[in-house]
Amino acid sequence: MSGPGIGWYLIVAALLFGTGALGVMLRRSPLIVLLSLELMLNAANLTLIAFARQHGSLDGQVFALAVMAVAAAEVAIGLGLIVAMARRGLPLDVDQASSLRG
Amino acid sequence: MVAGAWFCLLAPLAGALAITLAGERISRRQAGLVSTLTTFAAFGGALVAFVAMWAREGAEREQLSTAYTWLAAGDFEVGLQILVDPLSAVMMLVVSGVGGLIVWYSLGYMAGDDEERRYFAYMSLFVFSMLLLVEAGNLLLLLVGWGLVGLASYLLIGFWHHRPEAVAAAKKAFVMNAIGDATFALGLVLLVWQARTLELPAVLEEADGLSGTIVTLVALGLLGGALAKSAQLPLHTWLPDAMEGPTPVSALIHAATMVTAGVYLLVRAHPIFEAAPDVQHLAAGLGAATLLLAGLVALVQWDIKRVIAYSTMSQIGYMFLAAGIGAYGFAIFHLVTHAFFKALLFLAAGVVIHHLAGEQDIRRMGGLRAALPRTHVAFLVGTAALVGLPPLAGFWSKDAILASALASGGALGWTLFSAGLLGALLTGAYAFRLYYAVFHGAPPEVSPEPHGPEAAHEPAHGEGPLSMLVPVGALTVLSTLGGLLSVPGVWHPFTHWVSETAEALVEPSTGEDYLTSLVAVTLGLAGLWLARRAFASGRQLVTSPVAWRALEHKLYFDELYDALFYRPAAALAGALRREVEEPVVERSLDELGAGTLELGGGVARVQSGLLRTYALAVALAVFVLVLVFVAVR
Amino acid sequence: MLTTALIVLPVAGALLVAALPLTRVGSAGLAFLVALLEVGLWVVAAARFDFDAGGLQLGTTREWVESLGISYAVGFYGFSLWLAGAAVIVFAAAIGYALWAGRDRPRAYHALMLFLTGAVVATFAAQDVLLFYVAFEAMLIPLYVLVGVWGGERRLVATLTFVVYTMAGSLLMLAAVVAFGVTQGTFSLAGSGTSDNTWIFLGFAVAFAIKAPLFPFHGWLPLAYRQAPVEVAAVLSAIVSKTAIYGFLRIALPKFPEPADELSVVILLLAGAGLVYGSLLAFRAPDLRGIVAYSSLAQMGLITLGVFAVDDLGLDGAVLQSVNHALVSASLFLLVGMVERRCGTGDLAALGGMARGRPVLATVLLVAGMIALAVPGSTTFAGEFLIMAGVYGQGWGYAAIVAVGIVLAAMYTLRLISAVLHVRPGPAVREETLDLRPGELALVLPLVVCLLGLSAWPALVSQSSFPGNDPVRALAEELG
Amino acid sequence: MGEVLVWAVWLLAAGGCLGSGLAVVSLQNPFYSALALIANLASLAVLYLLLAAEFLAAAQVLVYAGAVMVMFLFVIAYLGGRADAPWAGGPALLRAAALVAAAALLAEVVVVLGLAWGDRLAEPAEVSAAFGSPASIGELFLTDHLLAFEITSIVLLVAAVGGVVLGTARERERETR
Amino acid sequence: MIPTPKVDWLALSPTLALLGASGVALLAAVLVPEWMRKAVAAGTALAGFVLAALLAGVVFDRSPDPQALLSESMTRDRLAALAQVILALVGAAVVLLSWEERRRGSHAEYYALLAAAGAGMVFFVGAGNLMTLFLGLEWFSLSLYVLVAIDTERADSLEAGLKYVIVGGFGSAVLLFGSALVYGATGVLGFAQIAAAGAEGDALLLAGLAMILAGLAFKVSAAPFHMWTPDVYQGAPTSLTAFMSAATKTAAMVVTLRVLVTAFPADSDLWTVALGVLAAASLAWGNLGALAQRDVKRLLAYSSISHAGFLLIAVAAASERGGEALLYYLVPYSAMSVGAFAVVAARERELARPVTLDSLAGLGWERPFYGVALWVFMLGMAGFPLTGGLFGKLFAFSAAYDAGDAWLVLVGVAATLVSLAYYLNVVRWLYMRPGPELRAAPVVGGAPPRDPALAVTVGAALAVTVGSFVLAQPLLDLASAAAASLPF
Repeated sequence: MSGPGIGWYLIVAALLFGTGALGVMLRRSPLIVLLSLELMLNAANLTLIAFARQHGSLDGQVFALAVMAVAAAEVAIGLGLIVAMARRGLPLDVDQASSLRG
Repeated sequence: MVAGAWFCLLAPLAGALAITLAGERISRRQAGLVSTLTTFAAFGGALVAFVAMWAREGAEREQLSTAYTWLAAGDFEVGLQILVDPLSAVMMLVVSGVGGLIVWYSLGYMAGDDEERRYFAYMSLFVFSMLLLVEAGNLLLLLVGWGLVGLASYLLIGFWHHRPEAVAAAKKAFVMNAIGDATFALGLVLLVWQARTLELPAVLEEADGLSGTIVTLVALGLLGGALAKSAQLPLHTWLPDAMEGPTPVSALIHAATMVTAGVYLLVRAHPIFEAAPDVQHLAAGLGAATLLLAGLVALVQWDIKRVIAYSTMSQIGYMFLAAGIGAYGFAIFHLVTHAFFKALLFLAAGVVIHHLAGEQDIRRMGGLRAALPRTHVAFLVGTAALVGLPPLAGFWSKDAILASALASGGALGWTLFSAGLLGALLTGAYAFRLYYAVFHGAPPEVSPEPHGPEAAHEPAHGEGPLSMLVPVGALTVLSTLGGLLSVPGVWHPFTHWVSETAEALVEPSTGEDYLTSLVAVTLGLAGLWLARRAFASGRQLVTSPVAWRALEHKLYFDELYDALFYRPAAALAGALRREVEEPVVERSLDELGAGTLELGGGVARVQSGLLRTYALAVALAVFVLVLVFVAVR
Repeated sequence: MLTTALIVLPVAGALLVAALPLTRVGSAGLAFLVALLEVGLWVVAAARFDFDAGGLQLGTTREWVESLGISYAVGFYGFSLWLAGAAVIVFAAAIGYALWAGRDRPRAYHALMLFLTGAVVATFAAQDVLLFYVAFEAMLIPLYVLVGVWGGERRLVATLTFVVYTMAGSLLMLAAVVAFGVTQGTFSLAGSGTSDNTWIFLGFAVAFAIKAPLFPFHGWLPLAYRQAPVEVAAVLSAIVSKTAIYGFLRIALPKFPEPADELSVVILLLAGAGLVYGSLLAFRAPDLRGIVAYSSLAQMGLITLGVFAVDDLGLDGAVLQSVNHALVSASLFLLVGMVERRCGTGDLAALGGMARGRPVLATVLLVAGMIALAVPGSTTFAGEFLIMAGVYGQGWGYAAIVAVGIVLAAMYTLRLISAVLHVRPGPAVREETLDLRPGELALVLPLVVCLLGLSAWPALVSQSSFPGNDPVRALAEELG
Repeated sequence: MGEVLVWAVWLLAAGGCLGSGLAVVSLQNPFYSALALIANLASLAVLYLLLAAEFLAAAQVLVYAGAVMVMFLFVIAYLGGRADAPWAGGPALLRAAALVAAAALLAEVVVVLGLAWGDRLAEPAEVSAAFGSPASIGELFLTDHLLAFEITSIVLLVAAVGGVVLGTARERERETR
Repeated sequence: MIPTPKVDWLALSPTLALLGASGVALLAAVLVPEWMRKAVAAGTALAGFVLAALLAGVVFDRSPDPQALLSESMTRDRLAALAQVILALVGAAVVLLSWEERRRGSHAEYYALLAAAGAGMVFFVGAGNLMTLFLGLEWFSLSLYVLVAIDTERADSLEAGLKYVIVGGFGSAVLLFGSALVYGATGVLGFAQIAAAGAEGDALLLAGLAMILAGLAFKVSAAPFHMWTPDVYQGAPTSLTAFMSAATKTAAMVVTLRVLVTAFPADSDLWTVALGVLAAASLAWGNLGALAQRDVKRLLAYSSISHAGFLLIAVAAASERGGEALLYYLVPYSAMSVGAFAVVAARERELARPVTLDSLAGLGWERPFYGVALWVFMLGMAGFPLTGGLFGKLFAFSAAYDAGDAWLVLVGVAATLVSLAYYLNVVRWLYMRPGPELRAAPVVGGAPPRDPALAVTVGAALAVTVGSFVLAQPLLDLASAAAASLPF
């Protein structure tokens, strides 16, 4: 294989995963939090694909494909929820969704 | 013989049960009759036993009879058993005989009290308990009787339970006796461990084989019980207060029988005390000390019954002295004569009190010779017997004790002898002070209103009904003649009889006897003279105000015990309650609970409802988990 | 089967009482009837019991959870039969008292009381550690509600304290049960051997110490005994506390001979301290229940002294005294209840002078009180003497403590008697305040008669408590 | 392709990937964030290509960037201004903690990768040209990973139903009333 | 030509039954007229769950030896079958419980999604590789996300849904990343293959294991991954809370046990300790947190966190005995949990507002059946005898002690003690509040709303709770047969 070794891909994936996690923990807009979750899933996908290449087995790629579908599903439900909240007139701010507490 | 003894024991119990169970179905008078008859029945049983024993010889006179195993644990067994031997036979006769007379007397004395039934039930219970004490075939059963007489004493002292003084006195008597019971029990525990049995002849035979320390401890334990029961120093303070009870009770329990149980124990368990001579001498010494102390205090008392009570303490001191030097026969002899004349004194005093509607203060008495001529005679006989004037009962028994002290010799013997003689002087003084104050001089100016503990009685009964007079008469006779059972140099049937159970350690010679009598009677008469002179001149016997106050306060024993024991215990209990129970034991859980709840509140606050913190927690936890996993590898 | 019947009868009765829509008197009466039947059943059991033979009798064993070695194993030894006997009698009296007092919500109340009866009997009959734990805990379920619903003003605090305290012990015991069962491979008491694990022993010992309670684990006691309905307090102090003694006798001592030996000094010291401490506090307690409650603490200390004397006299004495205390404490609590019902208070300062004109109350209270203070000749005296003699073997000091306890017992009991009966009538005692009614007498009298009967023949219990009347050997060989 | 070219493409893609990722997280406006995510997905597709996953790269662009992100943008547009939440907020401590946690997690994963660098990640396996082709993936989906394939479809179905239920519930309420 | 793989339809049948029910119910939402829509959907779902339970029973009966299917995509064994039975019965109970639940529309969708979630769980417990694991997890999670938020007219429901989606997604991402790392370390996905790959001790594998553990711990609500639990349980429809507390926990616990034992046996010394610590943390956090609660659902949520701790104690033993204990305990736990939430639901429907402790006041006397039932459930959760809760704890503690984790026994004991404070507090509110407070409780008065389905649920839960105590051995036999299918 030419170009950078698998390790480099993995580093990128790790950075992406970290960035996504940061977004979830930092941002207040549920939309951006959802986007950050997508980042995390994609980081995992990159890892899977990189390892698939490393081991020369396609299992990782298949797994990644399935994850894409799952990610799409999560987005669908997340967005549905956000829309429902918006219709219900609830603030789109995760910090304000804290009436359940204690 | 054994059947008589069993009958003697159970008859009063049956009486007590019958009265209790019958309740209001029988009249008060019937209750009294039941009690009297059963007590005399017991006396009959005792007589049967005595006569049967008389017919036997030597070892045959001692018999142990077991009904059933009362208590058993492992290989340790205690039977419900009685020991019939010369000593217990004498005691049975005295207890049931004197008891019967006094219960009979009560019929008249208590007439009109609205709780007569209860009174007679208690009296019967007492007679049963006392008989159990003297007949017990093992030491544990003896302790049972010991405790039950204490119970009966408590009940009867506190008979007039609406009076705070009576209740307090009853409690005091019970607690003091409980202390004695406890040391008694401790002594028995030691015996159980050493001898594995408490059966009377057997355990006493083992006494010699025990180590010195053990036997001393056992003896101390028993002595503790005896001191408490017989109101000897230092456990004597309850007896004067016990006079709160009805007078026949004082006569029966606190003069004739129960309080002398300590002497009985000393004699009964004499092998143990002989194996621990120090303890035996201690008993003699304490007896001597008590007889002096009580004699002194009696000089200043105003209450007719209290004077007699102190004289009782003093006389029991003589008995302890006797038992302590090994003159067992004379100890028991004095016990018996004392039972006669002291019961007589109390009953006579009862007549006086009855007559005066409950008055007990001798300052409000006087000149009763005219109003109560027969009682006067009886009282005089009793007093003279108490002082030990010949030929009355007390003369023979007391002088025999003093002679024994003289005969035992040594520093101890001489000390005891001197103390006894001094006691004789004191006895003469206080006894005749009382006699003069009550029967001589001018009658009090005002006719007394009913008051005092026995205020229930209507005034001016005169000498009371026949049921009161006959027992007094009988006791007068006994007090006069009772001493003739042992005349020095002539015959000693009584001491001989007792010595089959308890061989005396000292035997005074006839010369010692007569010498002692001479001195003692002289001193007694000197006391009489002192009392008469003081009475005639209207002065008191004790003139020093300091001494007067000290004696009036009974030498401050009550105050001392209060400060030494009761108040510290009460303070300790209060302190435990305030400092340990409430703050530590009860609240520790509260604090722990509050702390936990606070923690729970903290946990709930962390659960802030902020979604981002939830993610943060997950992230941090993952970080730690991975870190640990990779690092531990 | 008889043992199982003894357990099942009250439980079935409980279900019946709860299910049948009877009137107030009807359900209480039914419960009382069941309790009496239970007494009868116990008499049958006692009649069938061969006191001379050794070993477990009237036993039933069924596998329950085979893979862990848990079985439903019940049966009686002499001592447990006596304890169970005391239990059924006291329960009958307590349920009778509740019938007399007319508790609210009678169906629930009596169902719980009957359930408690079954649990207690099961505890005394249990021959499997786990079954023992089950029964031991099952007692708490009704007790929690009984105190919490029908108790006095501060019942909520009282019941929570009680349950948390006892559960703290029980859960330690659960840990110990687990450890014991796992290491032994079976939970059966008959099938398991002995263990020398001190920690497991401690788990059991602490649980029993709390249940008894022993000083200083008695934090729940003052509140619970004061706030519980009086007959529940009676049951608590009379019977429930004895399950701890059964635990000591059946599990802690025989199964852990070495740890018990090593730690006996600690337990003896605590028991002795409790005896004195309880007596002193009883002496200063301001109310009737306080006196009885703390005297219970003292008595449990005394009984524990007897148990840990590990000696023929001490063990027999402990069993005898357990039975005695059960009857005494129940009588006293019921009498206290009767006084409280009349006067509306148990405050000593407000009482007094009840003896005059109320001879039955006076007599019964006096007799019960005298037996409580172990007047010589009473069965309690016999028990105390045996314990005193037994514990002397562990050191003379313990015997001396028992002696001190005897004196203190006289002090506080006389205080109680005088405060109720003697001197002037207190502010809460009116002229028309009644004497004991025949119904009440019928509840207390059987207890007192039992006590008097035992006083006439304490050997009945003391010599038949352990197989062959040889407690130490039985502990080592048959129970171990 | 030459080594240098591959490196250059890689650097470009990796840089784009990380840069757009940061943009997703840091941009104020969700709309721009979503656009940044599309860029991110595209650069990831390039990386997939470099890893011999042609089919996945294609799927990434078509399915993900194409379909999913359109949905995203549609919702954002639907919500309009209401989608604007404050950038971040809450206690400063919380923000700092988030940064620290993310950094720590990142560093940790990097370290773990570093530990594995020497042996496992040294030499990737030799693969044939068919590796990552639609055919090979498809075969797997019909044999070994048949279940996964089916489940993926079910998951998507559930999500569809869920989206409908949540997104349209209110209209239905109005109907029932 | 691609060869068609052989499919074991029997092994899949429980899943398919539920999937079918879900589909029918979904169709009902569209095709069946409004008035009978709910009945048809609920009936279908109920039938699906019952059928699934029966089929799982058949699978249990016919699978004495564990079998890996479709290149380790899934496993057919008794462990999965038993878990499926439990899950299906819980589902059936929840269908009954939810019958009278107040909901504006969406009934058919509710039952369809419930069946779908059930299908996902039933599949999940048989997962054989990391991919099916992840997909199964997402399957039921996504269904639950929707179900939590399905009462869109309630803000709480939406808020709970949002939290669940986001935090759940975060957890899934962690699990996925961990799976990727494990895949990287071994190059395989199947559990047995991972174990056989011989990568133990590898940093990648361990990091992956840690992340998988975290993801699963998230699903079982073990501290510190539990924080979503109280909020979601409180906000979700009560019937669904009952389902989550019993079913999600069962599924996640069983899979945790399966993954750890089959895929990472060589690293058991690490994960047992880690699970022990998680168990201890859950016990501490759950019990302490519950002390401060007034809302009963929230209180029960904390109780469920603490039960995650108890169940993890059994898993941490990493022994057949531990497996038995876990599977046994799941039965009474599920029953008590469903039962308790059912009683809460009954009260909620009576009062038409969230149930707090003070609104329980006097319930015990007014509604004796529910009162006694809740009492029993509380006692059971606290581990009192006469309920299976005691044996659950006992078996778990035995397993832990056997495995040398005596400290976990002590932690469990201490936690139980703390838990008494709130369990008994519930009983206290049921029975012991004084008169005035009783009147203050907003009692509607008269007969309670008729709800026979709910009463049946409570009765069944009661029967299981007590029955699992009396008949412990038969149940334990099943559990031990199930545990035997794992390679301990």
